[in-house]
Amino acid sequence: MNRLNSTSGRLNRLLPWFLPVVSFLSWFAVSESGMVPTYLLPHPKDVLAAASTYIFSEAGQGSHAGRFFEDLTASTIRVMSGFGLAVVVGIPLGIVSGRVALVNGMLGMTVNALRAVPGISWLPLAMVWFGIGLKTTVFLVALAAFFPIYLNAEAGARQVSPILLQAGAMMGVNRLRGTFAILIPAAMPHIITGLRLGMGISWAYLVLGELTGVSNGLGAVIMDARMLGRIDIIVVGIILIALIGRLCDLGLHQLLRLSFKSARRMP
Amino acid sequence: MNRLNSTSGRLNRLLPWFLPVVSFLSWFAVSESGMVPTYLLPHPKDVLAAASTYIFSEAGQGSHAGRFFEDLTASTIRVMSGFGLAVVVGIPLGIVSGRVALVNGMLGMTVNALRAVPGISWLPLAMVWFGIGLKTTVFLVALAAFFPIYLNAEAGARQVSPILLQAGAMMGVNRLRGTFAILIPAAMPHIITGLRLGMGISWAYLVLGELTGVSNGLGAVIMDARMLGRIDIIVVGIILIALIGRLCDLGLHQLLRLSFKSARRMP
Amino acid sequence: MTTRLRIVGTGRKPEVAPVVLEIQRLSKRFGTHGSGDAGVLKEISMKARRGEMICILGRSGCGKSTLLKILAGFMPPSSGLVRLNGNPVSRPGPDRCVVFQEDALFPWLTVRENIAFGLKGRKMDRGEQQREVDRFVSLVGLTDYGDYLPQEISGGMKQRVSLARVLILQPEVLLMDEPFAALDAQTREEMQNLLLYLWEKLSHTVLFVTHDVNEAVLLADRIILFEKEPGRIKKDIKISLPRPREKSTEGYFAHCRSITSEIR
Amino acid sequence: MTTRLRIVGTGRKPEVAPVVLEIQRLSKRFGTHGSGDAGVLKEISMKARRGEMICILGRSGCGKSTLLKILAGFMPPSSGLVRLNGNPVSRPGPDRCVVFQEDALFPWLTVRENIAFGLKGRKMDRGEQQREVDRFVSLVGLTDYGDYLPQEISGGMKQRVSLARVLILQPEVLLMDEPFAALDAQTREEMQNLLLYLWEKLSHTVLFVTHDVNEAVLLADRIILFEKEPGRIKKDIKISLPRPREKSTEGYFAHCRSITSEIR
Amino acid sequence: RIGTWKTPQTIQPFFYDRFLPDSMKSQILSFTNPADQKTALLAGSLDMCGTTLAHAIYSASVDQPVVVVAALCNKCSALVVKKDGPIQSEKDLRGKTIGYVPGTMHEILLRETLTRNGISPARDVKLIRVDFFDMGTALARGSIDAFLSGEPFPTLAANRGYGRILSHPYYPDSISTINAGMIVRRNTIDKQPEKVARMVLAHARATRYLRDHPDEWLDKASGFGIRLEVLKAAAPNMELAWEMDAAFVLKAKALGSRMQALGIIDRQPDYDGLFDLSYVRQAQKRLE
Ligand SMILES: Nc1ncnc2c1ncn2[C@@H]1O[C@H](COP(=O)(O)OP(=O)(O)OP(=O)(O)O)[C@@H](O)[C@H]1O
Ligand SMILES: Nc1ncnc2c1ncn2[C@@H]1O[C@H](COP(=O)(O)OP(=O)(O)OP(=O)(O)O)[C@@H](O)[C@H]1O
Ligand SMILES: [Mg+2]
Ligand SMILES: [Mg+2]
Repeated sequence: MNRLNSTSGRLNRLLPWFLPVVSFLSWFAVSESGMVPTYLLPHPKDVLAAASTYIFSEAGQGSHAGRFFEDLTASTIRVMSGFGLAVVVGIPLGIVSGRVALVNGMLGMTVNALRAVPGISWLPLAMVWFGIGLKTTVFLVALAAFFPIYLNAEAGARQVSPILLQAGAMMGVNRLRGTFAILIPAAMPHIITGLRLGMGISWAYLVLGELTGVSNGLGAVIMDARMLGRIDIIVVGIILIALIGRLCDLGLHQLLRLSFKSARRMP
Repeated sequence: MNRLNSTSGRLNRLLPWFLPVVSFLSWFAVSESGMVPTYLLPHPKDVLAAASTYIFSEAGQGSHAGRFFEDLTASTIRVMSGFGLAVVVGIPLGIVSGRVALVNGMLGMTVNALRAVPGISWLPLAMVWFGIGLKTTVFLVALAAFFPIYLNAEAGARQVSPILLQAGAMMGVNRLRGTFAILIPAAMPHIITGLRLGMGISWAYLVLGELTGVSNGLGAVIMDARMLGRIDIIVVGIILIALIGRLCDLGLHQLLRLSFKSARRMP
Repeated sequence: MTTRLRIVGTGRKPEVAPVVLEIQRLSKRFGTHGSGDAGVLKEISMKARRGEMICILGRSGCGKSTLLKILAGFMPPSSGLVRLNGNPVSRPGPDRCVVFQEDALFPWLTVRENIAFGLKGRKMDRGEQQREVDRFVSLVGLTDYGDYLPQEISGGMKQRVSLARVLILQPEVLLMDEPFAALDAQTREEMQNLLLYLWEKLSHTVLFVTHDVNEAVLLADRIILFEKEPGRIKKDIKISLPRPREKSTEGYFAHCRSITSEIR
Repeated sequence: MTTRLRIVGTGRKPEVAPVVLEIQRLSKRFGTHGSGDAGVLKEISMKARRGEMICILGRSGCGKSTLLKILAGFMPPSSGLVRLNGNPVSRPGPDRCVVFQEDALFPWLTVRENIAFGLKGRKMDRGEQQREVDRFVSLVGLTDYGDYLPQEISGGMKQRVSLARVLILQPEVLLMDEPFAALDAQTREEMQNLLLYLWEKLSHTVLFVTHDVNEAVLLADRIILFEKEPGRIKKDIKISLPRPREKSTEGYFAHCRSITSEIR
Repeated sequence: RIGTWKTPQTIQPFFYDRFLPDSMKSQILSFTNPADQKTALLAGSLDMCGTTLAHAIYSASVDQPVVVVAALCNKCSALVVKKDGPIQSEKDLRGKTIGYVPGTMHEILLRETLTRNGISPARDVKLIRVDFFDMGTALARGSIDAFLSGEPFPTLAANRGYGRILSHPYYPDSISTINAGMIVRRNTIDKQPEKVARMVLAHARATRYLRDHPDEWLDKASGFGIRLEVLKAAAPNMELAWEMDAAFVLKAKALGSRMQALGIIDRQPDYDGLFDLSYVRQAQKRLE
């Protein structure tokens, strides 16, 4: 039941690529065999062509040509703003909820009810509140990321062993320092899970945020492609967002490990 | 920093209603003042009327009249199937990933990449794989719920103190029993968080699952209302799904507390 | 790594030192599991004067740790009052430091960082803090282990870290819950000497829970015997052996024997 | 709740009992923190015969817990081999049970459930299991605390639960890491008697880590003294006092004194 | 199994059951997006479904085996501006912000309108993408000055009091009023031509019936959730259809060329393969 030793570092390096490679190969095989027509499942080489047009062509040569870097920048800004907002609101609220029954009593029911509401239902209201454009996008992304961040921070703060807080208190640590020096580090495993989930869902909700009122962005491209039934572009979108999502996930993890001893030193 | 004692049980019972009541009152006030036209933010009494038509009227008396219970049943079946699938796949995979570096190496990257992919991008592919109807809906719901369940189970299993597993092993507990009697109970706080997030997001993704090819269900009603610009129905949908989501959340929590000592006895 | 401290026998503090800690008819009952009306602690009253070293002896489960936790301010008593310098105690504070019976080190901090933790908030420049930490790391014999994490050191080492991180704060009242239980004879003796040395120097008030009668007689000005079910004070024994105490003297043995027979 | 057991002096086991546990040139080094080439354990070799009671004495941090963990199969040695009945040990198993130095109770199980945990997998009907659990709960003096959770009982009670949940399994080899450190003198004596009683009856092999020389002399057939840095066997002392042993005999004192001077 | 939108102008499939032979039963599935329907059709989940002609042309241009066998509706587009806003004619759109959905019929009509009025879609106005369903809110809130979309949204905007229908962008010399059609898979035509014929016939009959009974049409449509008065106001701009002729195909070709100019398609599809008029003709014969 112990984690296996990483004796064979080589194998470990290759392992993560096993599933992607197998999926790609079977996709390729299915496409080559002609079992599934390309308009249902595009051929990898078509998707590759679409991707290279989207990423590398001169802008203006086709509907999506060369838009990638502009889209990426725009979307990244939106995702990061939304995610950042969710972090700034979600972590403090979650931690306070986890420790103060009063706050939890007040917020808990409402937050846990709203969690279930589909993001798209907020769109009409968000437009009324924020107009169309960046603010609505950021709001929708932040709303989606808020819930996992909040709920994990809350659970994490609730689990913290009272003896650690007592040890801090007897050493004269005030609430503020106690929060940063004890509560957050001790809740770190939960907090990290929440942040990682939040980051993932921020990208996933980008589509919703870019449905209305913005003209560029990866989410907008996916929705355009959907409108047109361009499955090849949708697959390009899936692959690109998966790659970007993975990079953000790694980056976030690294950043947390750099910034917090507890993220570095706990399993 | 300690949780407050629930000395005043009365206050604690009322506390959760504070935010909803305040929001409702300000909504009412804004609507009454006429600052915002009703086609942007419907008046509470219109929403109430729409809700009562939707829930209580005889079927067939209007667009949505009396459809609620049928929709609720249909949607609940879909959500529960999707959520159940996500649980059945996500928890074992997550736990194994958290304990076996080999599995984590193999799954981790792929799962963490796919987390970021917008649910709607899967729709065209899901339709090709599963056709339209229940299977696609369940797939989309399950996919959304899978990630928080998996990631929290994985983090939970990874955090489990090795000494508890060692204690089990020396008492002759085999892997299977060790998993059920030690690993899962010890990872319970994380697992609960994951299940609660997964349940919430199952409802939130219902809209996506009912976007296409099904004619009943709460998600379908919300999408219809959106298509018709019926903000009042959308608000009814928000409120109903929030209520249902909260009930499911409570139910899930109670069920877990009934089924697992560790859910009952740990904070 | 061995640290041997000679105890210089300074003049004894006068008997009339002011009362620092006063416990008035303190009872504690836990809500769960109807443990009867008895409760865990019943009507404990006692006083500790400035600079007194008080050892508490009592059977497993008689409420010694509970008493210390109440004194520290971690839990409220069911009834009764604790006063520190005349003021009622309600919250934990750095004037009453605890060496816990359980492992209460911060698992994400190294040995050095754990020991430095309480100093961080103090007005003290970094260099001085570092020197202070170095001094205490070496006093508890862990110089080579400064960069280890708690899960990488042995049980006895952990207890020494717990001790150091509290001693470094020089609190007015020290509450120690079996701090030397996991130490071998030699290390234990070193730690006892360290405690006595610092106590002579800083003359803080010490409440020391132990199961070792010899240790109690070696350290204490007074030994308080606890009774079980309900937990209450059975006997309050004054130990007026001169300091520094030698373990081989007849007076020492006599005390040990009488107390041992007392707790049978 | 007191449990007093009379030890009936059965005939001593013959010296030629077969070897159960064999440790061959076992070394352990931890990867992190260049603790030098020395490592934690260096070339430990020893044998334990069936039914032998071996006590291990050694300074804090000399590797006693590490040795027990390797014997239990929780971690692999860096080099060397452990054999149980001739077969190399690689995984934990119910033939070698450990009473941990740290708190290793399942926090979500009550005292009774913790004690019953290891029996669950066994072929034994529920009623018999219940009786067995009742018996051990009362043997460790926790009858009134059967429904308490670990966080609701005292440190000493936790150690008694740890002891009971292992003794109930009647393992071939018992590895005990300072099991009585947090107990008061009286409870400790009761537990020692309990251990000896069960040992006489079941004649399992016991490796017992302690810091208390008196305890070691009272219990052990052999006492193994550990040296520190690197951890290795300094001395292997045979205690051939007759059983049941009395703490007041001259032979007992002589052994205690000689060992105490040995570990200075 | 037939796919369609739940909108008044695409309602005919809901009436097929009345006009199909007893041996066939229809099951109607609703969608919000032509691409989804087409994907479901191609994946074999549907036998026939509605589509916009723009989407049909796009699909054919990338060699997807779909065939338009009947028209579904015509007209249905409208250009809406703010009720009390300054825009009195298309020419006033210069410099304004206009909402559109990329890749739809309405985008093409919008661009046609702007160009015909001497306004460059790229330089003289700001086009921003807004989901169909959000256009009303965006207009009401002042986030956009105008939008061009399909019924019932224009009438809804007018009915609610914040919008005004400026014009209907139909130009008889090019795209004109064509809007949507019914498509089937090519291999359905190859393997089950009688089934297609029966479905087209039912479609034609349903269309004729609804044209003759507008009350029943609007009544059913109001069951989708739109108020009857809105529907009545919108009815003149919604034309249920089934007939296709050579002129229809010409208009579609005009649409195709606009689409290519915009870069939505890379090449022209094979219009003769895309439009199969034979079923419409068969139905016409049967109905005479
Ligand atoms: N949270 C709690 N809930 C219920 N009972 C508790 C709780 N904490 C402690 N107790 C009870 O209080 C009693 C005294 O516990 P305490 O830890 O103070 O004993 P102790 O004197 O320190 O014993 P030891 O020497 O074994 O450490 C025990 O019977 C225990 O069961
Ligand atoms: N995971 C680990 N990583 C690095 N070093 C470790 C680890 N575990 C133990 N050690 C080191 O091994 C040495 C022996 O530890 P061990 O716990 O075996 O001591 P011990 O003899 O049981 O001491 P005590 O009597 O204090 O319990 C210590 O120096 C400790 O720092
Ligand atoms: Mg205690
Ligand atoms: Mg140890």
